[in-house]
Amino acid sequence: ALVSHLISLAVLFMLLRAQFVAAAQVVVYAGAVMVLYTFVVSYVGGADAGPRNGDPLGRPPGAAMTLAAWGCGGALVVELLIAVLGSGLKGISGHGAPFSPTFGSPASIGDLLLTRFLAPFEIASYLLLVAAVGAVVLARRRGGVDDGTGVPVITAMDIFRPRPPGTGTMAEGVGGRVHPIVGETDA
Amino acid sequence: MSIAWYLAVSAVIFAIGAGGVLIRRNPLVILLCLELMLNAANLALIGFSRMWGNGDGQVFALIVMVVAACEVTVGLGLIVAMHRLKLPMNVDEIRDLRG
Amino acid sequence: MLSVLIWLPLATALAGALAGSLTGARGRTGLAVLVGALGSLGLAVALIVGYDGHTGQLQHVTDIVWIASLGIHYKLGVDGLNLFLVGLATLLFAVALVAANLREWEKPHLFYFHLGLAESAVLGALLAQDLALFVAFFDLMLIPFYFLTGIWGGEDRVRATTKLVIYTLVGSLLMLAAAIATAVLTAHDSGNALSFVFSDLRAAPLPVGSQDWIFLCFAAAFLVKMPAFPLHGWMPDGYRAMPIEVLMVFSGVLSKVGAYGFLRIVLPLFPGASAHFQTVMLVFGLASILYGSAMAFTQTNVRLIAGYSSVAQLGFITMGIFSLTPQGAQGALLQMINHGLVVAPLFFIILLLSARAGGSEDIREMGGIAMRAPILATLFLVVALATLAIPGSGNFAGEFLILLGVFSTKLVFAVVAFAGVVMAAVYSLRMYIRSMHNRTGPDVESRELRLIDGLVLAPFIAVILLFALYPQLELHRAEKSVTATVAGARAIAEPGTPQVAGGPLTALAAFQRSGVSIRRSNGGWTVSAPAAAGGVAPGGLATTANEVTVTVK
Amino acid sequence: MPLAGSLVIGVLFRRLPDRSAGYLATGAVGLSFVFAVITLVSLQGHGVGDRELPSTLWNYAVTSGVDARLTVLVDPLSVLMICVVAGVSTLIHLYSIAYMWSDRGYVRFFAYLNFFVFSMLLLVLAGNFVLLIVGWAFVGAASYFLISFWYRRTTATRAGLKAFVINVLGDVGLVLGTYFIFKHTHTLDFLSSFRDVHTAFGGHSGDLTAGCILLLVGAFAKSAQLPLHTWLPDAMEGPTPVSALIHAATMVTAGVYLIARMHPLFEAAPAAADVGEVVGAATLLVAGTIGLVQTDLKRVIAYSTMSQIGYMIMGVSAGAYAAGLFHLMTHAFFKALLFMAAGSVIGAMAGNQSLDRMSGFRKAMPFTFGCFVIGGLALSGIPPFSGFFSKDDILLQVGTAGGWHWALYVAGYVGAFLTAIYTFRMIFRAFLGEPCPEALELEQGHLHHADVHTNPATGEIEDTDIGFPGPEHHIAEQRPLMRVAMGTLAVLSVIGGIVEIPKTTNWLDNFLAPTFADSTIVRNPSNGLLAFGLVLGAAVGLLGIGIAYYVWVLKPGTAARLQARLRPIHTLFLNKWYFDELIDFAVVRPAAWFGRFGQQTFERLVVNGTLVGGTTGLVKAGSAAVRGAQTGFLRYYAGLLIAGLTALGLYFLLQST
Amino acid sequence: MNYAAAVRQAAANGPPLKGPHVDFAALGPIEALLAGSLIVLMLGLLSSRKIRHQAVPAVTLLTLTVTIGLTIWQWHDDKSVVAGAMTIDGLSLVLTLVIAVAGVAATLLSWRALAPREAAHGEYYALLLGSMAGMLVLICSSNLVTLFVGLELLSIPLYVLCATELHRASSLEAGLKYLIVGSVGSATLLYGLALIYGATGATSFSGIAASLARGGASDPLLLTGIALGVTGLCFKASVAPFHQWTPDVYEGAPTPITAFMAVATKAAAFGVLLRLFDVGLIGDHANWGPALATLAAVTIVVGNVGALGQSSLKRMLAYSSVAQAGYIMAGVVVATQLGVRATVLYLVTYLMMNLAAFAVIVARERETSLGDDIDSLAGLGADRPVLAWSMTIAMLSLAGIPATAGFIGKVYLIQAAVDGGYAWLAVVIVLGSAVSLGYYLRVLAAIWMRSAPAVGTLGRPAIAGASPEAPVVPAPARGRHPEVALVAVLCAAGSLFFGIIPQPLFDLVHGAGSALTGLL
Repeated sequence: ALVSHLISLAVLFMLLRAQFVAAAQVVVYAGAVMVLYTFVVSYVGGADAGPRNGDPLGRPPGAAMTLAAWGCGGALVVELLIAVLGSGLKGISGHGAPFSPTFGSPASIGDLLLTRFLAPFEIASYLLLVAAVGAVVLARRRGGVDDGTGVPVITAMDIFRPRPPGTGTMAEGVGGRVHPIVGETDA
Repeated sequence: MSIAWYLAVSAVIFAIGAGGVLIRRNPLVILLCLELMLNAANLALIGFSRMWGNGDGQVFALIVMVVAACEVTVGLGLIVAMHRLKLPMNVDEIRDLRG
Repeated sequence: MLSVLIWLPLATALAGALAGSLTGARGRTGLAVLVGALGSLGLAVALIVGYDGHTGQLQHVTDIVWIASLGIHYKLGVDGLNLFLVGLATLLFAVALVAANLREWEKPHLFYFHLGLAESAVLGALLAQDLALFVAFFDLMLIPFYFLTGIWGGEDRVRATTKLVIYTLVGSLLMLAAAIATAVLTAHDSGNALSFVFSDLRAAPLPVGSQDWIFLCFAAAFLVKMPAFPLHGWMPDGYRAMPIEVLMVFSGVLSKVGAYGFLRIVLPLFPGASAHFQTVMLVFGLASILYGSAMAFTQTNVRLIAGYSSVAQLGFITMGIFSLTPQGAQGALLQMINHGLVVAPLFFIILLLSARAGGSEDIREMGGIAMRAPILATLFLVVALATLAIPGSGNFAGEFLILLGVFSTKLVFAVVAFAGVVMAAVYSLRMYIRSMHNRTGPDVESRELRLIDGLVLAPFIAVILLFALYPQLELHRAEKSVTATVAGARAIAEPGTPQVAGGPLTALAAFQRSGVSIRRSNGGWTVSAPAAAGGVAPGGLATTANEVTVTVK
Repeated sequence: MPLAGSLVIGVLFRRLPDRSAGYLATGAVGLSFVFAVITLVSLQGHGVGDRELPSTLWNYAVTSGVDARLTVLVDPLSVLMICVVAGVSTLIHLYSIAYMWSDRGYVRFFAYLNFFVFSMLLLVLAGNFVLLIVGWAFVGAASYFLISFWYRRTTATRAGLKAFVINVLGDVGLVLGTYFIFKHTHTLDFLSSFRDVHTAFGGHSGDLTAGCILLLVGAFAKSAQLPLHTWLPDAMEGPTPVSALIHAATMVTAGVYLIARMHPLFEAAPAAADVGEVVGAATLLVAGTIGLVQTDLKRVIAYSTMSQIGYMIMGVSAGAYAAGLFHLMTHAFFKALLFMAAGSVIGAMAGNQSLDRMSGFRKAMPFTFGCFVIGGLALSGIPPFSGFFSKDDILLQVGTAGGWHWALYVAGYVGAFLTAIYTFRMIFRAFLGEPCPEALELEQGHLHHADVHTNPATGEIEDTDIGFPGPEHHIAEQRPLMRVAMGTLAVLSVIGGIVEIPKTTNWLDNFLAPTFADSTIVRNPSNGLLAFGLVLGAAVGLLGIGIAYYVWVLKPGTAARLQARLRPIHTLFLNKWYFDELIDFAVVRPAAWFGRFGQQTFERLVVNGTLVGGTTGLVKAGSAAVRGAQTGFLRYYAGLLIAGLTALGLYFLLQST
Repeated sequence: MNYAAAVRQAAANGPPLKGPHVDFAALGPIEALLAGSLIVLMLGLLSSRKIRHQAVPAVTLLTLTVTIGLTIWQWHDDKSVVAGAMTIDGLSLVLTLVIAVAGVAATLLSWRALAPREAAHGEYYALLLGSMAGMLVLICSSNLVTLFVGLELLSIPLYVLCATELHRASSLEAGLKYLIVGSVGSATLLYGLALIYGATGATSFSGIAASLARGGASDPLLLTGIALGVTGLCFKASVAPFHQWTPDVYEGAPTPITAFMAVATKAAAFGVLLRLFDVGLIGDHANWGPALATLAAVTIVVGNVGALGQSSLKRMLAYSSVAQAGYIMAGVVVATQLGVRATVLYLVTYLMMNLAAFAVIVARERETSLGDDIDSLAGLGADRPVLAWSMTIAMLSLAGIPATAGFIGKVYLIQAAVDGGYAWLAVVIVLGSAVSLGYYLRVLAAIWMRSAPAVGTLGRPAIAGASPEAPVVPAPARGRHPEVALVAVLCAAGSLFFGIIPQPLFDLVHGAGSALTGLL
């Protein structure tokens, strides 16, 4: 369902003359992110919520919470719609401003990315690196705390080492997968 | 089809995402709902970009995608770590910290 | 000189405590601080002796910019308002330190450090001539008492000290906001650069609307500190828990700083609001008197008797200040000093009593202590009589002036307040009789006070007697400053009434100094004052001024 | 006026070792007396119009329009007072040396006594209101010290407290009265304010009347007039010399002095003067009736004191200044004498004061008996004793005033009648009849000693250490010093009237004339009234004595029959008209209730409950709410975030037009 | 692929792409951090334990020192760099200092901590530096995109760092909560930014301001965008009612990270709040001013009230930081240069006092087995006077007692509030401070007025049954962690020093106010 949602969203993007973004949407989301999800779901065991243990200290949010959530969500929709529809901006009810033929093309986007949005772009690339490192830190299987006894622990470097059979887990997958993206955006 | 329709769709998606975060208990699903919210924002950005006729929104949307990917990565990493500690996959049962 | 006066105790305390903890001779800290306190006392006495009472101006002014960006100055100075309060504070601290040195304390270096810090902060608050500086010292002085009570206090000390600090700091913090508002709004209105210095703030009074809420904030701070009914909730617990030596200075000095704040800050800076809230404040004062007195004569804990009597006494002081007359304010100032002089030895005597009554502080378990301790009894008697303001004591002079001031503005209040005078006689003597007289209590062991105890009490008795014989010592030096302080508020409270009792020349001088006469639009005030001055021969009766004014109007 | 200062200071030395203190103190007071006499003489040296001499020692509190200086005013009035005070004091000091000889608090006693004399002199010499109030309060304090002299006696301390508090009430009246006067005259100085009294109070005579009535409150409290008299009988807890000095001769008459001193004010406020007269008359009647039935020797004398002061107050309020002061002086003599004699009797009874226990001391103590009789006759106004002239002088003046004052005139004679009865009831019961065991013992030459010392009022057992009466306290007329003092006073009581015999000597009148020169009250009593008064006075006095003799000597059972027949009245008198109970009910209990209410209820509920507790409760409730909201449920957090967002969005949407 | 390289590449490619001028000098601090994080990451891969345990933090410190040096080097700079995406000015420089100092402190506190050992040193410190880089980007940002990226760069490493004590469930819980609620916040912010963009057509702050100046300041689209933006940023600044993550995350996260978050995140969040609202949205001040003031008041109440009765020190400080956020908000609300200065000054003082407090907590966590419970401080005054005094000063300063920096900061904030016409907010601030005494004094009472568990050090017999289950306290390991004590002492001394001689602080923040020229 999510994949179809993402793809239809991409179609909307196309309609809005954002070809590159639409493509990226399909590749990144429908491709990479969903694959990642699938892996993790299969690793963790699906949407199984696990057994509930009776917590004496407080009841988990139940129907009231659901109701409140719908209430809030509904109110939010209404507010946003009022904002959108009540806006005095002319452009909003039109079909958009006139645009150059290259609007939304990869070239124009790339141009923007390397000129006006150079800084966010570069920082985003660094962000990916950091996220990768973070994911590795979190998901890595470790031998234990590095307690100073000299017992070797597994570090991020292990990814690049020949690993013993049977240790291939999602952790490496998570860490390893990101690098191609960095390369991709860099190229 | 006027821009307003796109924005309306975006608003609905955003609200669905927000509601989903509130209602679902599985962190994985919550992460997906978060993606939904970001996507809604993306749609709005693209829409506005189209409206104003400048590419700022599109670039913004691209970068949001990166960010979304990063969040998902870290989120999934965290879920894996939780799984390792045999923590329940239910946010309602993770409440040692309170008060 | 004033800086030395302020910081000497803290410096010696710091040095003593550091040296003490480094060398292990922590017990010596007390002596070091005592030396510092005595030094300050000496300086204060020098100040009093050297003070020129013929001008109401600040003397020995130190003025350094402290925080330029905020217009906060490190400005100190003495005038008639704080001169004797400084003397009182230094005396009380010095004596309290002597008293404290008679005992062994846990962690003495810390104890004396806090006492030294307390003295410095109190003196700073008294000498500050900058609103922000005052507020800073005012808040700061509470902190050492938090520790002094919390660490070395009696039963239930932590709860009591927490209550005390929070209760009093609520007011103080409100005052902080109000103080800043005062300076900021004044700067806004006058277009001058931001300044917290009193003289700058006085030069441009605020509009009445802002004065009112600012006044209330200040009043909250000071009334809590005094404490006034019904804001005295912290007092019983705090007094019960505090070590007596600390309580001596706390009750003797800190409560006075609150009353002093009214005189120093509230009346001159917010004359309109002071006049506006005059009745309210008088009601506070009156309620304090009646309630404090009534409580004092039903309590059985000697500390609380003294505590509630302080509530009543400070009620008198409040009333004196808010009579908005020079007499009332003079009396209030004198009474602050007297009350400090009385309540501190009273607490020390309580210490001695409790030592003789098997550690109990309940008058029901005392009795007959005078039997083998005639000197103690005599000293206690002097203190008790001074407490009830027997005519002839300095306290009486204060009360007389206070009530005279109140009488001349709000007659009914004065009449009712006299009930407090009668009740004071009841509770003071009740405490004296139940402890010293009557049949000997079961655990009472009557013995005379030691020489060293006598040394603690002697300075107080000496000064009490001095003020009993010659209150003019204080009144003369304070007159000019006090008159100037109340002039503004008085002119607003009773437009058209000249300073009857002050005599035309005093009144005129005060008005000219405060610049109020120009602002009063009450039909020819500015005309009337010079007329009065011109029309009356030197030493002429004030009635003449009255007539002159009336005719001009 | 160099002497005035030394007078005040001269009596200040205190605290001397051993028994020498008594002599020293007496010497000091004696010296004061000498100075007083010298002052008197030197005053005579001044011209008649020049006999008001203020002198200022130093500025006490001169500030902001208040001009309180330490000013001493020497004029005939004050000189008369210092002579009386210092003179009587000297004698009583002498008496005390003997009386207090064995008491453990001997030195303290004389210190207090000296302090009292100092205060009294300060009071009468004061040249302005402040100093007057100071002296006023000091004598009150000294009185308290001395009443509570045996401080381990709970009854004594209670009586002392009562006396002091009522005195403070008087002080308050005095201060308030001063305020009223100061409000218009703007001076605290006597002479200046008297000078201005007519001009300053232009349209505010109400203030003047209020001020004077408040001054009267002060006078009533000090002089034990209704309704502030209840302390005086209780004050008899003090040693007998104290009763003689303070509660008979000097301090209690300060009210009379005050009114005389303030006469320009009272004359300007006739309503206040009327109040004084009426209260004086009421007091003399009420006190007389109470005195009839009391059984405590000293209390009977105390009520008689009240009654006599009632005369004086009535007199001076009516403008009979010289007469009032004359009575003041003679009263000082004979009442001090009576107290000393009573002390002597009580000594013989080893501290017991009950008339029921005494009888037949005539033989055992003839000297005392003689003194007592002289005093009694003077008190009853029997010619030619001093009391006769002074009392009649007052009544004559009152009678001359005419109008409703006639009622007071009659009351005065009724009072005189009562006086004679209760005085001689006392004498007859104590001295005549069968000698009681103590009297018999004394006749055999040795003094009765109590085996176990008790508090005569409550019967509590006491030791003889400090704070209780000494072991062999009372030396019944055996010491020469006592006899000297009593003898001198007896002589004075007899001949005291000489200074002012109608139509013969007007020494006192003339002497005081400069002080009262500004008085507007001029009365020329008719000779007829004078003669009538003298005769009537003597007659009622003798009649009273006769009745007393009949009731208590001739037909000893009569008293009991009368008691039975007039039960309600007797009960009323015995319970002192229920004044104590009234005050207790109207003042003490409400105050105590208020205090208890404050302590037990208000403090807990409002101060701690509502103010502190309410605030902390609110904060704590808030804390609980905040922490309760912190459920730990992640979805709540997100939910609140979204909810907050929604609310914020709503706010901003409302902001938009 | 590191940032610098990319930049250089972009610069080299110059003409055909018409790349913008990049002022590398001005970006020095950020570059230093990025480079440092890479070096640290690489160093961490080495197998030598010594290098990993000692060199990595050392290099981190070196990096931070360089950052601070570069910051100071550029002092008084005021320029817009990288095509207007970032602004280097007085505000950003001061906050850079704050963040860098917080980083130094966090590094020192982490030196021997458990978290970096679990997470591997290289990664841990790299993430720390990365997060700081994000903060720097955030406070320098001058367009919406940079803002968002900076925010994410700040957040994502922190999500991870919170969870670095991987064997402790509460650490993971903290991470998860922070991640999810934070992502909701980010998404909200993003949507808000999208709406703002939509309403104004510009992503740069100056463009937005210009658009507002042309009109449309009360367009619902814009206002809704602002509402969403406020929500997102207030979430980061832990302003109520968006504060709820704060106590849980602070408590669950490793203490050094908590310290870092408390100080640095707050600085960054307020930096960007100042930028966005006082620069970009200044034209709409009339609309958002009262709203933010209300939020500030609510925050003060909620924070102070919530902190009462907490037994976990970290949790207490978390609530306290919520309350402090409310105070600081007053400086943003008034939208004056004075307000900016007051905000920044308070952040500086907040840095000192909070770090001192957290340093003491770290020390006690290692010395006792009581963790961050308030009992761990009992008897500290007798056992460890240095730590005790540091904590005392920190608490007094947080409470705003005179002679401490906190007092000065509060005075300045109140002044700004009154000056800006928000006198009532000033009153709320002081009332909040009064309530705050309730919990700060409790700490002081524990330090000075209670005896250490099982050891009667006050001379009074320990009350029997006071702490029945008090564990045996390990012998105080004095000198085992001098760096922690150093942080505590330095920060406390700073609090005291600047409380008495505050003028240097005012000079420091002067430029921050002047930088925002659009304000009064």
